[in-house]
Order: sequence, then structure tokens, then C-alpha cells
Amino acid sequence: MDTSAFDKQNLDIAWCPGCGNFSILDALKQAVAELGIAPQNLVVACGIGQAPKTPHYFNTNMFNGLHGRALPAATAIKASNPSLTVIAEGGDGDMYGEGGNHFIHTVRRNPDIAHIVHDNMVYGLTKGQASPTSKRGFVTPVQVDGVILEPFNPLAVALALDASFVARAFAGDIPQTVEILKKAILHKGYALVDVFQPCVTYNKVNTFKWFKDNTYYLDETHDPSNRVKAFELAIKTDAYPLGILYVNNSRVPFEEACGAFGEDKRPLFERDVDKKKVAELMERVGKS
Amino acid sequence: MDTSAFDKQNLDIAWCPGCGNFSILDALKQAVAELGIAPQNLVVACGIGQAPKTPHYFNTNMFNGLHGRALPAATAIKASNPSLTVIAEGGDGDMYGEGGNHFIHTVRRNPDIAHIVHDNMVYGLTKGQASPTSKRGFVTPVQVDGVILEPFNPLAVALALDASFVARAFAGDIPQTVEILKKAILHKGYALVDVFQPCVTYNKVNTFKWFKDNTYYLDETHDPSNRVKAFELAIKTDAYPLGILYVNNSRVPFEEACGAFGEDKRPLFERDVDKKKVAELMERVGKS
Amino acid sequence: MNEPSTITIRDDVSIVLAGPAGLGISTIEHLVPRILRKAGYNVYSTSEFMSRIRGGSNSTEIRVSSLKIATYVEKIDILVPLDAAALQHCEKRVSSQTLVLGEAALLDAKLPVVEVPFEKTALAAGGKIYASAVAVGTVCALFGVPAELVTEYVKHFFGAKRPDIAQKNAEAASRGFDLGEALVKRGVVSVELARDASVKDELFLAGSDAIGIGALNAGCDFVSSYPMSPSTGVLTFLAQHRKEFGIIVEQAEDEIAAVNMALGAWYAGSRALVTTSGGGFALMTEGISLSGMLETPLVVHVGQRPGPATGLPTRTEQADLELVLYAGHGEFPRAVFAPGTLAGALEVMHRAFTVADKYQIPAFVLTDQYFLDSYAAMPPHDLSKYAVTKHLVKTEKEYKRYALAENGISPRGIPGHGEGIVCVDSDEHTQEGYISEDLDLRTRMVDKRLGKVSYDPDDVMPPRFVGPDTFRNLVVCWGSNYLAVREALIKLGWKNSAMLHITQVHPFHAMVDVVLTKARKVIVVENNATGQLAKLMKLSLGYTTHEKILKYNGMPFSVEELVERIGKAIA
Amino acid sequence: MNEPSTITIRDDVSIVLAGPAGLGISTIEHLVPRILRKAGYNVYSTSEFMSRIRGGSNSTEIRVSSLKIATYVEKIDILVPLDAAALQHCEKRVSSQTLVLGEAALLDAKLPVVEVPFEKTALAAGGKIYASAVAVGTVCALFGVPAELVTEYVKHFFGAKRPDIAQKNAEAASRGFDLGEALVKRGVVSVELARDASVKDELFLAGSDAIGIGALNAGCDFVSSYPMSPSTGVLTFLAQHRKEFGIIVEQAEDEIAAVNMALGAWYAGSRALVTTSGGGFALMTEGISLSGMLETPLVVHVGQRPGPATGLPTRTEQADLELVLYAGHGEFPRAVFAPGTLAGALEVMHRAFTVADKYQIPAFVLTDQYFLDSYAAMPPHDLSKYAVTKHLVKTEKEYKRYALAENGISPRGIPGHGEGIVCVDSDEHTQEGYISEDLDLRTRMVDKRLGKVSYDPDDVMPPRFVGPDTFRNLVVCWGSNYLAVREALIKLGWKNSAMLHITQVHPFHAMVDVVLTKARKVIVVENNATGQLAKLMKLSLGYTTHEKILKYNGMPFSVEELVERIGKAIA
Ligand SMILES: Cc1ncc(C[n+]2csc(CCOP(=O)(O)OP(=O)(O)O)c2C)c(N)n1
Ligand SMILES: Cc1ncc(C[n+]2csc(CCOP(=O)(O)OP(=O)(O)O)c2C)c(N)n1
Ligand code: SF4
Ligand code: SF4
Ligand SMILES: [Mg+2]
Ligand SMILES: [Mg+2]
Repeated sequence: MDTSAFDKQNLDIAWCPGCGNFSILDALKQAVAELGIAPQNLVVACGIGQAPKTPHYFNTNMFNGLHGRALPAATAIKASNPSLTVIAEGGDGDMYGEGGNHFIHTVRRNPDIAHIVHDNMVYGLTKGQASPTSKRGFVTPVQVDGVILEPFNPLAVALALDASFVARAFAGDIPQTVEILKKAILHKGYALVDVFQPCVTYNKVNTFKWFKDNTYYLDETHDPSNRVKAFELAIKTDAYPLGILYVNNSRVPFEEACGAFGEDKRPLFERDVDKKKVAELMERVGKS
Repeated sequence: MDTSAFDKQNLDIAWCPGCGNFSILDALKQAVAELGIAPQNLVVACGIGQAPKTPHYFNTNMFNGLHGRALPAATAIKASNPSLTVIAEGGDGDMYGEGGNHFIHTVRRNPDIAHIVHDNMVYGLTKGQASPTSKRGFVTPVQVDGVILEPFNPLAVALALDASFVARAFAGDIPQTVEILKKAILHKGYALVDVFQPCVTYNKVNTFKWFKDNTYYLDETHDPSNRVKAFELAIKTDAYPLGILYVNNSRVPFEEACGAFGEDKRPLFERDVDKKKVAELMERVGKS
Repeated sequence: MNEPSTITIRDDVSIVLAGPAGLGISTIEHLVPRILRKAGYNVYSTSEFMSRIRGGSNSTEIRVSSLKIATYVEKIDILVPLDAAALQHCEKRVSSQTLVLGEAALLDAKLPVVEVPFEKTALAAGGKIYASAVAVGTVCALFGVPAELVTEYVKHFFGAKRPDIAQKNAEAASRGFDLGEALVKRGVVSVELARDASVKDELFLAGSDAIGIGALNAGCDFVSSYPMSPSTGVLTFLAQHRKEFGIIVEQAEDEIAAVNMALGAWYAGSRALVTTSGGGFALMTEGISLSGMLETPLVVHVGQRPGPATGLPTRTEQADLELVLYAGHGEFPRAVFAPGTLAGALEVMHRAFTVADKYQIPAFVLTDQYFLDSYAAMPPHDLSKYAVTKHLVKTEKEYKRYALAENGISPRGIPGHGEGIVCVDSDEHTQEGYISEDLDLRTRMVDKRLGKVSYDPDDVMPPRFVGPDTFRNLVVCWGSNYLAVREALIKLGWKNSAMLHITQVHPFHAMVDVVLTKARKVIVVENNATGQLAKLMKLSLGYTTHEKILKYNGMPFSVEELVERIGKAIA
Repeated sequence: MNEPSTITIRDDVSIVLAGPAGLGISTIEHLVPRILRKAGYNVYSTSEFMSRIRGGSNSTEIRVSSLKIATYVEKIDILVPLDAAALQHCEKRVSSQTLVLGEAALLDAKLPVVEVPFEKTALAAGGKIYASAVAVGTVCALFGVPAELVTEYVKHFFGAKRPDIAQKNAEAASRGFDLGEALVKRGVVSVELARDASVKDELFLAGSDAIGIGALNAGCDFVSSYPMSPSTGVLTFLAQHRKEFGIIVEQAEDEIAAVNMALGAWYAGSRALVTTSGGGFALMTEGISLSGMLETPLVVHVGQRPGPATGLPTRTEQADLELVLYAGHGEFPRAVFAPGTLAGALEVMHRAFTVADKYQIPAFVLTDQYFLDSYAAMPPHDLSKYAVTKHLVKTEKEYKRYALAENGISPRGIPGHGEGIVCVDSDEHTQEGYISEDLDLRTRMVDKRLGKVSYDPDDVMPPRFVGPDTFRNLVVCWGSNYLAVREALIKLGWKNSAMLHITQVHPFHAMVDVVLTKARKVIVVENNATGQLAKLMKLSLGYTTHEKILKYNGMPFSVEELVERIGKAIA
């Protein structure tokens, strides 16, 4: 696939050689290219960390906001202009730690965005502290004797909130990741893609090999409409399923339900305030 | 049961007559009285709303902090002095909305606290806006055409994170609520008790009768060690189960795991800094 | 207890209705002012209430006057306490000139009470719940309002619910009316008040309404907020009219989401508003800084209440000026407004949106509980004069979001509108919006951002100067104190004194300095404990305030209090 | 390219090592200063680095001097660039007096380079990865350090990992040493530097270490924080020594949890610290206000970096003074410190904990990336002089947390310690700590809280005055600029000038006013764009700063820059 519309020249990429982020960048570019999305119509909202640097490295609109706060921004961008394709992207610390509250409530709100989380089970940019998804016992400069908290389970939490699309990918497999990302972007509603991403510098436990050895793809026998079954798979810790765990097509996206795009489909910025209407309202309220 | 140790005189209770909060207050007093806890050893940390006023109305140590922030305070109180019995108490908006991130990470951290959430499916104190647990279609002055978000499911989320104790009670049944609260307080580790609480002023949908009609108690056939089964029950919306859905006794409480109470069991405030040790450390670090 | 001798009230009447929350007081509060206005009176109303849904003691003051007033007075001419606690609650404000209406036995009153059997009459009319309608009738009768006007309006008000209930209430009001008329006939009370023909053209609005209307009129089309008293009224107002205007109003999960949604919305071309109070705003601090760095506009309305922390949730204070002035890490420009009147609120909302959009900065509108929850009359106001200009460009292929422009303002593009892509970045960035560690560029970007503060003088709102040009004393205030200070000075006969209301608190309009220079003595009136405006005047202009008149018990200044305290200061 | 003629460096040498992240530069950074110190030299080191884990260009400056210095200089005497980008990165700082060591071909150098085959030698020693050990040897040799000292220390350092690796590195260092010795013998470079016997008694610490040690020494037993550069070093330091001291160190889910945990911990009798940077602190704003209202102590360390928003995460700035001064809605007292030296950090941490505990207020310690990440020598320091007093009482039955005491300070009880119960409340409250809407009590409680600021003079830290008593010009600074300003003034020969380092930035010690009054010209040096201390001086004391020397590109002031800019200002 030709991804040249998304290519950028003279990049000085800040990631470590061998980092899983490179594959996610490639997969994402390929996914949006294959879907025929124009860079002008794509917006990536992201936070702070290694993962959120992704939109700096390809040709797209970008809202690079605060650590942990990409989801509210992404929701509002989509709601302000539903014709845009909106992706929220960040790391596991960003999205599940600092941004945990937005994660759970965005699942509830169900905007039509794809949510890509680079899950390397560590804080990369700040040099290797535990992230919410770090496994028990993971030793870091702060978790000196290893992590004592139960790892955060993004898929299970998304299922608990009846997320409309729940998937997991592995950066080590670009073609399959492309397929999963495409489905997530096409899905109408909130779509979580937790991407297992090796951090070659700070995570010497959950390496490429570890991910390869501890994951498997769901096959056709898996029924993505079965929420309980999906939950059962999501809480497995002997082998982690990859692919689309759950889809609920009955949920209406936020921007459709919010009431602003009934008859008038124009994005908000194209509309002008009707001063007469405001004056009438004032009259009505003030003389009631 | 004699709850007089916890009684307060000349109370001007700010709740509406008929509010479910009265029953929860009664049940809580009874539970701690039956457990023989001394008021001096009980701490209730709470936020802002109608529910968090509870500790103002009985004899207990109280940390009435910010809206949504009781859990981190409760965790630190317990960790600072593990001999205290610590309860975190608040409303559904407080604990699942503003405080949602602390909820999910406190479940992971697993301090030995009981977490009581007065779940009236509405923002009481601020006059009736939707809360995270408000049902779809619930009409309020802000959700003018009814709630469009999927309700937050606290039990399912707690299960997704393998909470060590997950229960639901109903304020309309004080004796059973007392039993559930006692078990939650006795449980070693984080214990969630989501209490269905009628708000007679702002929630005319989920009334006493509604709760009575739409709930049932789990019986002995329920196996509280089965996480998947508990999840299946937690996501039911035709009839809501009451009782203890899930218990995981294998998790070590935070204050035990944090490393500060190995040999020395004294609360932190009783310890003095060893100046010689600090000087040695400085020497070691500065002359390495 | 004995009835007091006849009381004649001239030109300015203060009626106070007091009672526990949830007992129909809000019905009286709503009906009485509107009926009196229909009868041609100048009316103002202001409420003080507890942070509880039922019980306690709340009160509403309804001022009826020959003049156009809109301020809180301490004195009570007519008190209608609905229970014993209510009477006690208002005791300090009751004088020998106060007419207390009610049932003495019920009120457990130590004061003389004019026996008016509200409850008994209500029971006769069909039930205790009609007591409020009875009271409405009684009060209106004292002002010589035609009986039909009262019953018709009551019917109209309840009509929306159920016709039978409407009818019963109208009947109760009618019975109440008779009670009032009897009082007048018996000569217990006589009210001498001029009617005002212009009242019928005026609008009767709460501060919250004005902020909401002002936002809509400024093109606001996206609202993301988390409920918090006293700012929730603005959220509710906008939610109510959401559909009609095709705008989005979303209750966020927390204040952090609210502010980040608003920034996302502005980025995508919307004009977003956040409404909150001090504690909620505190949580937005990082987001404010983000607005500064992204150069993405933002408008935040902060309804102040007493702090710190939860403080007094339903009371009033002006103690968050410094909070909004300095919120956010790092350095970037901002604008801060604080309206003193309803018309001022309409203008300020327009200015906040305009300045935020044009300069790509955060703009703050500071009000307070007193301002938001009070109802006043506003003369007809032409909303069309506030033109909405969206400072947006259609992007070209090589569009650079942070192009280094002469005046620091890079043309703002939005995604999906033009050939280019639009990249905004919270890191220090290149002109294209990408992360950069070029330290020379850093300096230029800081200069660019800070350079924007040299506003076009047209974009800074002048302060409001009132009083004689040849003044010695200058009373300076901001926000909701405007009318109370003015009324106090009028009552004091100005006496070599003038007043300056600083409506745009930051940056100061050049005129602030000009006026301050002329003053021999500067007196600042603020509803806080440390004199935050006084500090800002010292910092920005070097002026030392000679006297600070401060109040911080949760109540607004009353006119009487200001007459006394300003009077002393200018003596 | 030609070799430069002989360079003789006297009394003060600046060696700069530069290269991409992840290429062993941190090894050199660690080893060279420590080996030179073992050899008896005064050493200081400071690093500047990019916000990336691999690649880019970072550099460390190691200053070796006959004097006790601890500041950054711009000049480079000896530059060791590890790749071509590194050389380019440092180009502006290279002069004809700079000795560049390396492989010209590899460096793509336009400048004269003294050929030193680091890489070739490393390959001979067993692989490219030993290049850093080679460089260590070479640099140390230039200073006439005994060869065994170098190889032994290198062995000791790597010993911890694996003995074979340690041996290989020692060998590489030894080969590098030979290269350096050859340079000296060839007369390419000669370093003339006095050794200093007192070095061996001194401690070599980073700013982060000092803050961490200071906290432990002040009885800190609970740390809750969320990682954020440049403050993470303090968190890491305390986590490393957690077990040894039996304290709790918890990484919170976010900064809001961190601050609320800290308040919970203090409430239960612990002495908690939060360490963060501006953006994280911004999120704590509401929690700061809670500390003010609960009168629960709090200590927050804020390591500043350039903002707004994410800004330059690994760079330095002093632009969050106003943020901490005004953080939190409502009005309440606080204390702010900003140490200028390692010893100052130890004292300041003690003062912050003491003042927070005694006055039941939040106390803030402001540092910056430059301060935290630089290593300097500190003379022996007696830690035992900082007595830890826990201002706690055992409660009696009728204990009232907010008993209205004369000086505003109610004895602080904690739960489970005594007969009473301890209730703290974020609402306005009674003396017992219960929610209250008594508006007179409100006023008294505000007065109580604000009244606590009339500190015992012993509890306010005096500023540091240096220079002639008969000065005309006063250079004022705060935080990390202390030593650079002092060195610049020494270099300038003082010339009628003195300096004042304000270590406690709020409230000011009375001496600040006394010294300022004497100055004819006040010059403020700050690492920010708007002069925040200058503003505070104006606001608090009424002083107008005559000249501001500001810098905000992310780098600290160099001594040369200050010599020039202060020189001009005092000319
Ligand atoms: C409010 C705030 N707190 C902390 C930080 C510091 N910070 C930047 S990135 C990061 C974590 C990065 O981890 P993750 O989100 O997992 O991303 P990764 O680098 O692993 O891709 C942190 C703590 C910040 N920028 N802002
Ligand atoms: C930071 C902050 N935001 C908002 C508020 C206002 N507020 C107080 S209570 C409350 C919600 C109450 O709802 P809930 O937690 O469900 O408690 P309930 O009153 O229903 O018991 C809100 C929004 C606040 N106090 N602080
Ligand atoms: S630190 Fe880890 S996540 Fe970051 S770029 Fe390097 S390998 Fe990737
Ligand atoms: S508003 Fe609802 S929750 Fe609050 S006291 Fe009244 S009934 Fe209870
Ligand atoms: Mg990560
Ligand atoms: Mg609730």
C-alpha cells in the first residue's frame, strides 16, 4: 500500500532503535492509507509520553495536548466536526494512569473515535517507572522491590462498561495490527485497541519474545457479541488473546445522540449564531 | 444493638425526610457497634455531596476532604496507621465521576478499607443532575432529553480489576445492609459496597419501590469465588443482585505489601527519624 | 403579642420571605417579583440559601422601589417567615419598623407579629401546600395590585403542570389577597410607591441568565462543564436551550475533562465555554496552561463562592481573582473580566469570546453567587451590536499553525478546513507545531506568546467611572459590587468622591491609571479578606490603597453597610 | 586539520562531554568527576539533555577548579564529542582556546581536532562499548591523576555488575589513560590546577540527593508522587532508601491522588512529601486549597522546568513562583522556599516541614532542573542540628480540632492517639470540625487561618546577603542562581555592588526590606520571562526593580553571561 500521502521528510525520530512504536506508526499509516482517508480529514489527539509522539511522525492533523487528557479533546473534536476521522493515541500510563477517569467515561460516552493505546507496561519517556499495566514484581527505580499493585486490565474494564469495540493487537505483527486498526477506525462508536508494544530500553521482561510467547490470535470460533465470554478471555493471564474480543453495534455514537446534528449536519464552525433567536430568547426569559 | 458510643446529640441533619441516607447512617452505626470498634479507632474519609455528610452525624474520626478524593486520603490514613479501621464513603458522583480514577486504582492498590458508595443514581447536593450511574433516559435540568451515556457499572469494573471484595446493598433493608457492611469492614483488603439509595427529591424513577422491585438477594448457591459468574451477575439489568458477589482472599493489602511495617509495626507517627542513619546515608551517597 | 402601629413605607420596600428549603418558598420567590413588575413596579430580588435540599433557613429579599435599584439591603420592611426558625434566622435584620406577617403561635415569636393566618387559609383552600400561594396573594395586595392580575398570573404559572392545581392555587392566592387587602384597609400598613412606565419594556433576568444569553450571543456553540454551585445555573440555562440553538452541552466526568473538551472543541473550530466555580477551576489549572501553550482560545466562567476548599458552597465571595490571574504553570497572557450589571454580563461575554478568539488566549469571566442568583431589571438591550467574528483561516497546503507573525498572532486554521494540516503541541514547538528543542526558537516562541498582550486598545474594556469629575476620594470595586457601591455613594451625596468599577480586571485599560492618578485617597471595596484587587493595582500600576473595605462572611455588601463604611472612609 | 598549538589551562577547567543519549555518556559523566575528586580536585558537574531516551545530543560539563565553584560556564576548555552531531551541538561554545579531542574523520569536523582514537582503542580493548571507558582514562590523565586510581575506580564502579566487564573497562580506561598521558607529554595540553586537601571531607551530591536527604532528615516518612521530570530524581532517591528508613513511598495514579494521599497521611500523623513539577503541581491546586482549609500540613517540592504546558521537559526555568504563590481557590497562608545551594536545600527541607507542621499550612520548596541535576561538593554538614519536632497532641475526650486559639493555631490531634475524635472538614466548620453555615463563625475562622501568617521571626528564613556593606547596586536573585550571581560579582570585583539571595520567597524575612532600602539600584536576576520575584517585591514591599536580567530559553545563566549583563547593569 502506498502511504506516501502520510509520509514526512527529514524526520528525526526520538524513539530508541528497535522500539515497538515504529511498527505501530507503520501500521497506523498503512491502515489510514488503505482506508483512503485524506490527511486533512484525519485528526490524532494525543497526550505525553513516547507513544503520543506518533502523530509527529506522519502527515496528519494533530492535537498534542496534556499527559492523560487526549480522550476529552478527541471527543470534542469529533463532536465539533463529525466529518473528521478522529483517533486518540497514547501510552498505557497516559491513558490508563493519569487519564484513567477519561478512559472509563469515554467508553460510556461512546464518541466515534478509535482509541489506540501503546501498551508497553512501563513509563518510557520518564525513564522506566511502573505503569498501570506493569506486571506484579516488575522492578523499576521507584518500584524497587517490584510492583505490588494488581495490573490494570483495560480490556476487562472496557467490557465492564459495555464498550462498543474492544480489541488487542501486537506491534510485532504489522499486517494483523493494520487489520485491527482498520476495523477500529471503521467501527461506528468508541473502539479500544490496546497494542502490546515492546519497550526495548525499560522493559526487559515483556520483550518481543515474551509477547510472542504469551499471546495468540482469536479465531473465527470466537463470538465477538458475547460479552461474558469476552470478559473470560480478557482476564486470562496465562495467554493473552489478540484480535477483536467484543463488538456491540447497538450503541449510538455520542455526536449523533448529543442533539446538535439533527437536521443541520454542518460542523459547528460553519454555523453562525442567529442573533434574532438570541434576542427572542432573552425576551422570552426576561418577560416570563 | 447499642450504638450509643456512636450517637451524637443535637443533630441538625441536612438530609430530606425519607432520604435513603438515614438508613445507611443507621446501618453503618450498627455495623461498627456490633463489631466493637471504638470511635477513636474508626476513621471515615469522605468527599462532598449528600452521602459524605454521613460522618458528620455520628461519633467518629472524620477526614471530610474534596469532592471525589476520599479514596487516596483513606489509603494514606490506613497506611500511616494500620491499626485504624478506615472507611471511605461518598456518593456515586463523588466516587465514580469526579473520583473515578481513584476508584480504579484503589481497587488495584487494595488498601484494607471498606468503600461505601451511596448510589442514588443522581447528583443530590447539586440539585439533580445525572450521575455516572443514572440510567439511560433519566431526565434532569442538564440532561434535558434524558441521559445518553451508558450507566457506569461499579461492580463490573471492580470485578474487571479483580477487587478483593465486591458487594451491593439496598438502603431499604437495614438488617441485611448491616451484615454486608460488617463483612466488608472485616474483610482484609479493599471492599466495595455499592448501596442502592433512594433519593426522594431528585430521583423519581429509581424510588424505594423501584429498588425493591428490581433487586433480589443472592442466595447460598452463589459462589463468591467465581469471578466470571460474578461478572455475569453484575452486568444484568433486568434484576440487580444484592449481597456479596465476589471475594478474593489471595490479595495482600497495600499497607502490608508497601514494606513499611515489616519488623516495626508502630504507626508512622510513633517513629522518630534516626539522624545517624541519615548522616550515614549522606556520607555514603556523597562519597561514592 | 400586640400588633404594631401603622407602618407607612415610602419609595423603597424590602420584603423578605424566609423558610426552610423545599416548602414552597421558591414559588413565592418566583411569583411575587413578576406580579409586582406586571403591576408596573421596579423590582429586584436576591436569595441567600444553605447548602441543603430540605430544611434549614433560606431567605429571599424582594426590593420594590420608585427608583431603578438592583442591590441588597439589610433592612427588612415586610418579613414573611414561614416557620419559627425562619424568624430567628432573620432576627438581626428586624427593627421596630419591620412588619412581620404570620401566625404568632406558629412562629414562637418574641417580636410583634401581624397575625395573618396563612396556613389556616391554605387549609381552607384545600391543603397546607397552598400556603405559599396564600402568601403571594397577601403580599401583592399590600402593593395595590389588581386581584385578577394576581390570580391570572398564578394560574398561568401553575397551568403548565395541571389545570386543577392551577385553579386551587389561584383560589388560595385570591384568599391571601383578601387578607392583604384587609391589612391595608385596617391601616396596618400603607405602601406609597411610584409605578414606572418603563418597567414593561425591561427584562427581568438572573445573573446566570445574562451569562448564558451573553454566551449564546457571542456564538458559543459548545459547553462542557461539571456541576458546581453557583455556576451550575449557567450550565442548566444553556442545556435548556441547547436544541433550539443546535449547540452541544455536555456534562463532563470531571472539570479536567471539561476544560480539555473545550480546548478540543476550539481546536476544531467551535466556540466553547466552561462554567465552574473556584474548586472546579483549580482542577483546570493545567488545562489553562495548555490553552496558553497551544494558543487555542478558551473561555471560562468562574462563579465565585467562599473558599478555601469546599468552603460555603451556596454563599458569595470574590476571592478567586488571584486564582485566575496566576493559574497555570509557565508564562502566557490572559484576559479577566468581572461584570457588575446584567448588561455588563452581556457585553463581557462577548468581549471574552472575542479576545480569546482574536488573541488565541484564555479569557475568564468572574462572577459570584450573589450576582448569579439575583434577579434584576435590565432596559432593552440591543444584542445585535455585538458582532461575532470567527478568527479562522482556510488553510493552504503549507500551512504553519505557529507562523512567526509580527504581532505574535499566527492565523488560526482548523482541521478539515483547507488544504493544510493543523498541528498544535503542548511541547515547545516549531512553526509547524512539532516538538522542538531548538533553544533559540524557544525564546522566540515565548516572545511571540507574551508579545500578544500588547492589546489593541479597542479590545480592552474601559472601567466605569461614576461621580463628580472633581473628586478627591475614589472608591474602586470590581464585579458584583458595582451597584451597591453606587447606591451607597448616591445615598452619601457623593461628597467629593467618585467611583471606579474595573470591569476588565486584567489587563487594565489605560483609563484605570488615568483615574487613579487623580485620586487623593483610594478606597477599595472587595468581598474578600485580603484585598486582591488592591494588590493587583499595586502590582500593575504601583498604587497603594489607602483603605480597604472588605467582607468575607459569605454575604454580599448591603447598601447600608457600604453607606456606613464608605461614609467613614471619605469623611 | 591541524592540531592546535599547545593549550595551557590554569586554575579553572571546563570539560564538556557530549553525545547522543544511550551511548555511555552517563558512564563518563559519573566516573570523571568522582575520580578527579579522589585525586583531590574541586569538581562540579552539570548536564543538559533532550527529552528522549536515545539519540539526540546531550552534554555534561565538568568544571575542575582551584577554587570551590559550583556553577555553569559557557566556555569549553576541553570538548569530547562522541559523534558529529555532538560537536555541532556544542559548536557555539567552542573557541580558539578549546581543545577538541576525538577522531576528526568521525566527527566530520570543521574545527581543529586533536586526534585521539577513542573508538579504535575501544575496539582494541574488546568492543565499541568501551569507548566511554577510554575517554574516562584520557580525560583523567590530562589532570595528572595516578593511573591506578583511574583503573581501580573504574573496576569498582563496574564491579557491581560483572567482574569480567569491570576488567575490560578498566583495561580500556588504562589504554585511554595512555592516550591522555601522551597528549600531555607531547605538550598539546597542560593543566595547571591546585589540589585542595579539603575535597576529601566534602560530599559530592546532586540537588535531587540533597532534597531527598533533607526530607529524610526532616522526618519525612511518607512520599506520594507521580513521575515528572525534573522532580522524579527525588522520588527515585526516596524510593531507593525506603526500606532502610521504614518509610512509605508510593507512586500515585495521578498528581491529584498524590496530594490527597499526602494530606491523608499528615492527618494520620505522618510527615508527607509530594515531589512534582509545574504541570503536576497545577493539578494539585485544589488539594493545596484543601490543605489551607483543613489546616492539615503539606510539603510539596516543585522542580521547575520551562512551560507552559509540557514545554521543555528536561530543561530549566524559574517560572512557577507565581503558580505556587497563588495556587488554590480562596484565601489561606503558605510558605515558599527556594534553595541556592546543597546545604541550603538541607536547611530548607527542614524549615518547610517545620513551618508546615507548626503552622498547619502548605509549604513549598521550589527548585529547578538545573539545580536538581547538577552535582556539587558540599563541606561536611551537621544534620543533627535540625531537630524534628512533631507538633502533635494526644487528644482529650472533648477535643476540638479547630479550637479558636489566640494565635490561630489549634493544637493538632490525630486519630487513634488519645481519647478524642479528630474531625477535619473542607467545608467551613465549627471548632469541632463539623460543617457550619454560621456566618459569624465563618469570619472568625477566616481570621484564624489568615492570622497564622504573623510568623515567629525565627520561623522565617533570612535572605543571604553577600558583598560590601557600602553598596549602591543590589543584585537580587532566588533559587538556583545564587552561586552564578556570586561568582559573576566576584569576577566583576563587586564594584559598589552586593547581592541578596532570597531563599524564603514567601513570606519575606524582615531583612529583605532592610537590605532593599539601602540599595540605590536594584537588579533582579531570574530564569524566566516576566520577572516574577521582581513582581513579588513590588507587591509585598513596594520596590520597583530598576533592571531585570532574564533568561528563558531553557538553559541556566552562565557565569560569563552574568558577568556581562550584571557588569553592564552596574556600570
Ligand atoms: C501532568 C503530568 N504528569 C506527569 C508527566 C510526566 N510524564 C510524561 S510521559 C509520562 C509517562 C509515560 O508513560 P506512558 O504513558 O506509558 O508512555 P510511554 O512513554 O511508555 O510511551 C509521564 C509520567 C507529565 N508530562 N504531565
Ligand atoms: C471539584 C468539585 N466539583 C464539583 C463540586 C460540586 N458538587 C458537590 S457534590 C456534587 C455531586 C453530588 O453527587 P453525588 O456524589 O452522587 O452525591 P449525592 O449528593 O447524590 O449523595 C457536586 C458535583 C465540588 N464540590 N467540587
Ligand atoms: S524508551 Fe521504550 S517506549 Fe520509549 S522509545 Fe525507547 S524503547 Fe520505545
Ligand atoms: S436530595 Fe436526595 S440524596 Fe440528598 S438528602 Fe434529599 S433525598 Fe437524600
Ligand atoms: Mg508506556
Ligand atoms: Mg448521588
